[in-house]
Amino acid sequence: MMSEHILPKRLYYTVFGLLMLCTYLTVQAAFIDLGVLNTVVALAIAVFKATIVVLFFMHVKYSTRLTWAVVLGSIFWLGILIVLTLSDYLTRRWLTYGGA
Amino acid sequence: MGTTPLFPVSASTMAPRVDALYFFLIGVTVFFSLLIAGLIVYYAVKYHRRSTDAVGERIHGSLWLEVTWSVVPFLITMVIFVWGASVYFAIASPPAETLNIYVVGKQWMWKFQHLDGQREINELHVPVGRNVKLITTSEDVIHDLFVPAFRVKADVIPGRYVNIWFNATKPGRYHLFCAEYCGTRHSGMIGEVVVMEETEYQDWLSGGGQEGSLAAAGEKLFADLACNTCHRPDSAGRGPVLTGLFGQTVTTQAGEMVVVDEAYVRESILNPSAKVTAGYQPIMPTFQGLVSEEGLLELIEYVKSLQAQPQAQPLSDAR
Amino acid sequence: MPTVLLPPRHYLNNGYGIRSWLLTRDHKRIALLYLAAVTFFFFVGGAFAVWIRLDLATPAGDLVSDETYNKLFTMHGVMMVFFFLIPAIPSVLGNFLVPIMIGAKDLAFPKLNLASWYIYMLGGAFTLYALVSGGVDTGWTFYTPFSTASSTTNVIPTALGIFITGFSSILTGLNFIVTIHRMRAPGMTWFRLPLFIWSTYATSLINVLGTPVIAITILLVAAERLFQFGFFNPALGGDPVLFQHLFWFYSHPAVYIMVLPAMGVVSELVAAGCRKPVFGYSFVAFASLAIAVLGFLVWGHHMFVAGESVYSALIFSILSFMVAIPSAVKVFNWTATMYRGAVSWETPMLYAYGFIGLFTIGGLTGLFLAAIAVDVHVTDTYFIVAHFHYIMVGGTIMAYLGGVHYWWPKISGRLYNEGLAKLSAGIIFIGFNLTFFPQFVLGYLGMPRRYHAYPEEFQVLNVLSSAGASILGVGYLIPMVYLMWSLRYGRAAGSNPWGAVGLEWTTTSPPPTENFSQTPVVTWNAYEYSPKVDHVA
Amino acid sequence: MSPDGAAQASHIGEVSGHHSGLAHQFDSLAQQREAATLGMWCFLVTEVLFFGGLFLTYALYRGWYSGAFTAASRELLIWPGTINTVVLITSSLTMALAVHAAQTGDRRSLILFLAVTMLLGSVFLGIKGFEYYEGFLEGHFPGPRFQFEAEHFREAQIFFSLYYLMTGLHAIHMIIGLGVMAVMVWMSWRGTITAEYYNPIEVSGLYWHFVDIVWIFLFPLLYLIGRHA
Ligand code: HEA
Ligand code: HEA
Ligand code: HEC
Ligand code: CUA
Ligand SMILES: [Cu+2]
Repeated sequence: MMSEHILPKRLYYTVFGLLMLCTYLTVQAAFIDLGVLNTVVALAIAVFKATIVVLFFMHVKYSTRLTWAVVLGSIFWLGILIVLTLSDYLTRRWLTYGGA
Repeated sequence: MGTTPLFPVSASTMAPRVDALYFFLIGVTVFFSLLIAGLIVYYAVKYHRRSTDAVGERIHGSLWLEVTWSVVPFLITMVIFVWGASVYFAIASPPAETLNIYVVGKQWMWKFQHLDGQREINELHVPVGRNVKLITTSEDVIHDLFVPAFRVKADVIPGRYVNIWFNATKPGRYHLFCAEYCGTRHSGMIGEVVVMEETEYQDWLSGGGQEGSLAAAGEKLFADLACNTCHRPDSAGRGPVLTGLFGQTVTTQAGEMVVVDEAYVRESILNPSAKVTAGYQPIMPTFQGLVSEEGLLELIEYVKSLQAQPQAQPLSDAR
Repeated sequence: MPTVLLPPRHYLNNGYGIRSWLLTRDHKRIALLYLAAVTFFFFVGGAFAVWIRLDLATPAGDLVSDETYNKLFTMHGVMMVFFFLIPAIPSVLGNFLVPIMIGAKDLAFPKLNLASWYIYMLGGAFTLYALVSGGVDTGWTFYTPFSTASSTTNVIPTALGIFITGFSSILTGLNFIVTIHRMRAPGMTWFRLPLFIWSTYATSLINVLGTPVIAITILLVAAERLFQFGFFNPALGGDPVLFQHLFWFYSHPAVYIMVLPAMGVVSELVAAGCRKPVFGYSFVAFASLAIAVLGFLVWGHHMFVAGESVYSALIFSILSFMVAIPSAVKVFNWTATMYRGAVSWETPMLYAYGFIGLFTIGGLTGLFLAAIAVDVHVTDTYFIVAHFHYIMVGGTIMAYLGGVHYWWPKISGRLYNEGLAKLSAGIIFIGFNLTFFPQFVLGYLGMPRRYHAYPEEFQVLNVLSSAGASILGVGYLIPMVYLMWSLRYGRAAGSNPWGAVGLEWTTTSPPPTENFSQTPVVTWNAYEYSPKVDHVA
Repeated sequence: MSPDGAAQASHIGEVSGHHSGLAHQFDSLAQQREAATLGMWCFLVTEVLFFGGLFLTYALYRGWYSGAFTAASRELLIWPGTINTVVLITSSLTMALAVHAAQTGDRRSLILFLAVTMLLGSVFLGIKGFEYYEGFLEGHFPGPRFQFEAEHFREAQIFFSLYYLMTGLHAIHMIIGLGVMAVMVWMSWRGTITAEYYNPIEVSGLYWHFVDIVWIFLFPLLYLIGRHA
């Protein structure tokens, strides 16, 4: 049963603290030159932030399997869109129809 | 002509290969369509409901049947896939030695430029039995060059060079269509491909060509646009020496290796700062809007012709 | 049969005024609102089709100017796809049947359901406005940079209309998903659901997952057209092929939105027509889901010659073959269902036969297109046109008409004229094949699509096609007449005229507003006809 | 069974403790809450794919024109972006607390937290408006008035096209969110919201958090990547 039991406020404050910390880190990291890693770090932090928001603020951690399925499904389909499209762009340099 | 053909003439080395797969597919289609239709009619008659309250037998299914009619079609499709893919590869990869012809599509006409100068519109003359490569681009929207008799087709995309290659096997006149919808006169953007015997073709070549070769036109443009102020044969210019450049790999300031092909030269002219060659300042101005698509093709052909050894025969690709 | 009468109380006589319809939250009345709208758009689209065919009767295309012609096929495609075929079966039959089939009082969100209809009508209004105020000439595919930089016609209003309508199908899909998950009657387990519910569920998944992408794509096109935001126009640094990826990410799955509900209808028709459980129920059920998922992985097969990477072309090609398999499984299972059935020759069954045969041909010609080398030759020719009309007209519309005839007694409570129905079914079948079979030949000959004029040697085949279209048109007009007629003069049908099973046949025809006097408790599987003991063939 | 299925259908009466919030098509509040929550999640799926199209476009051009995109993103002021991130995350906290208050039936703090959430949301929009204004003066808005160093002109224009479209759509979602919150305040005020029936708050909370998540990604992608000298 989704969101039946009520989460302690403490939990919310902890998550909030983490989010703030991450925000601070990501801004700091942006000014250090890590090469490609800058992008990786920024996105990794963003993904982490998103995850804890979904799990705790949006109560998914305590929700039905169906809710989990919906959440993961949306991520999976986003993956399809991006991966299959890039599968075209990233392999163009090898052989493109009309190329060579 | 008053006759009504039901099958297209096959006039290229690729046509028979495509047709063969086509016939195989027709076989599969006829077989399964007749199978399904036959069964439907047979059952409909045999088991026709006789009394109003009759009910069918309670049959729920059969695993092995399900497996069979999943696996068999799957295997058939895999045959089709491999076959189709292999022929597609052949269509998509032009042979090394080709006779190159430049094509510019615009709403709503086809412009062809032959290496030694002839220009034609909506009509394309090619020799029989030679590998011909059309290097196409578009001035405005996406077009698509389609020659049914050759079974080849490719979208002609603005800002890109798309190659279409074929080897004509039969002299004659064949339809040339624009197959990608491109606006009002899309259906008027048609022409003819004229396939000629080698000898006739040579006569035809020598017929026109007053303007001099494409490379020559490019050389003239190269001077008019003052490219030569920076790009000189000797390394005294502020720009890199272009001689022998085409086909080489150059390193950009970003450190990536890029092959100098048509697309690269085009970009270097229209958008020089995109890939700045290592060891040079990004001082080359953009020529966006100053050079027409034809002009670009001439410049490209000129850059191609600047081979270290001048006796590189003009009729063959730099690679 | 003894003269039955309509029940004293049902959803149709529960209020008569115009407000009782325009403000209704009853899914059955909303279904009828959709029926009216969808039929209207079909005839508009059909009128364009007739116009196209008349123009193509002569090589020079003497009837209209090329400019007009381009607007004709664009409007034809837009109307038929976005305003007729996508909503047709889910919004009309789905809306009417889903709650009844699962034993619910209504959809989960009745207000949202009504809202969807208004959104749909608003979208339609925009598109009709674009139509009367000059039309649009981009083709239903809106390829860039033509649509953003070159066309001078009403691209924005049309696109906006499609954008708005998209929300209607999103909300309808969402409504169905939630309803099927949460509103099933006690005992109605997933594997007791009628197959129509399974396919509607699969369709709804596509609606929810695909439609948002076409929405954002339309916004990008509008932004580029209005503010020169350079997303797709090479002159501005954009990439036209990116548009094609985004467009087909939705529009290929959309073709399964257009066929999956039809498959669901056919499953119902075959079961009732043979008084027999559908052969391989669970395989047919899962095939629907498989199609919905795999359908999202093949869009690149529309771009084989558009300058995409050869390697991704290979990926998209092989996946296109994969998605054909579940369809094959369904066809075989329907055919096997007829084995040892009590097979009826009534109109709905005739349409079901028509669907299976024509869908098979249409689908198999899809394999020609998935086979890349052949597609290079036939893409953007009439072969494509023939392929998709075989599936969408020969397949989906056949199933739709079959479904309308099958459930008409439930919807209206009355019986139509069987003789006329059989006649028109025959006319439609003949007219259809005459219209579209020649187009396969034309396509391989190399006649490009979207051509207003064509070389003489193609004329004979085109004339055949045009002749077929006029027969087809007549075939479509006849049902309009006798169905309307039956509303007033048809005999009362009784709750179960076909002797079929399924919850919808346990309630009165027409059903009461709350569908069932009491929430049914389901204790049997779908299609349990014969009392005989099970034995597996 | 016989062709007439009715024979087999045994019946049960309505089981529904009647509550003002219970709609006729549902049998129980539990069923209604599950339906509404599932509905909102499905809606959020569509939102993910809606923004997904934009993120794809962004990824592609970032890869192609990384130089120009870096240069262009440096043009954005970093402090408003950062402050806005903090503001929005805080509003997510207050939203979560509002749901908590609703669950515990604490009407006063419910209304309070909703109000604070709306306040923070408006602050976010205010700052965004200021950024737009700045950008407009700097000639960042694509089109005839666009200004950028010649070297990256075209590509930078694409960056800003994406910037305005992405943040603009996000802002529109914020505005819709504020509207929803206003309704929630009203409902709580009227006392429709109770410890048994707090689903509207919960569901609109999901939406609010989602809009927050979108920004969590927009911030690094538009402001941060390529910030380092
Ligand atoms: C309802 C609509 C619908 C459906 C269901 C399909 C189904 C399929 N389509 Fe079609 N298609 C369209 C509508 C549809 N299509 C439209 C509108 C276009 C053109 C868009 C435009 O450009 O305007 C198009 C275009 C199109 C293309 C692009 C052509 C081009 O533009 O170059 C391709 C390429 O692969 C394709 C393939 C397929 C395949 C493989 C299937 C498969 O799903 C078919 C599966 C079915 C079967 C295979 C038949 C049943 C099987 C058997 C009887 C058993 C035997 C089976 C085997 C041996 C495998 N379609
Ligand atoms: C659901 C989808 C659907 C349906 C049902 C149809 C139905 C028909 N289509 Fe459709 N067609 C498309 C979808 C559909 N089409 C799409 C997507 C395209 C591509 C567009 C593009 O390229 O952008 C297309 C393109 C297309 C072309 C190619 C145009 C071109 O490329 O140049 C042709 C040509 O023959 C054609 C013909 C027909 C015919 C004869 C019918 C017949 O089945 C129609 C039968 C119906 C009627 C005849 C109506 C009956 C009523 C009357 C006749 C009465 C007269 C009217 C009034 C009283 C108002 N269609
Ligand atoms: C103001 C001087 C200048 C002019 C005028 C100029 N170029 Fe350049 N060009 C350069 C410089 C400097 C480079 C190397 C840096 C770069 O790649 O941008 C270059 C690079 C090139 C390259 C890529 C060569 C390589 O090694 O990567 C080509 C091709 C080229 N120019 C062609 C032309 C053509 C054609 C014209 C005339 C239409 C032209 N240039 C006009 C200065 C110039
Ligand atoms: Cu050019 Cu069609
Ligand atoms: Cu497709």
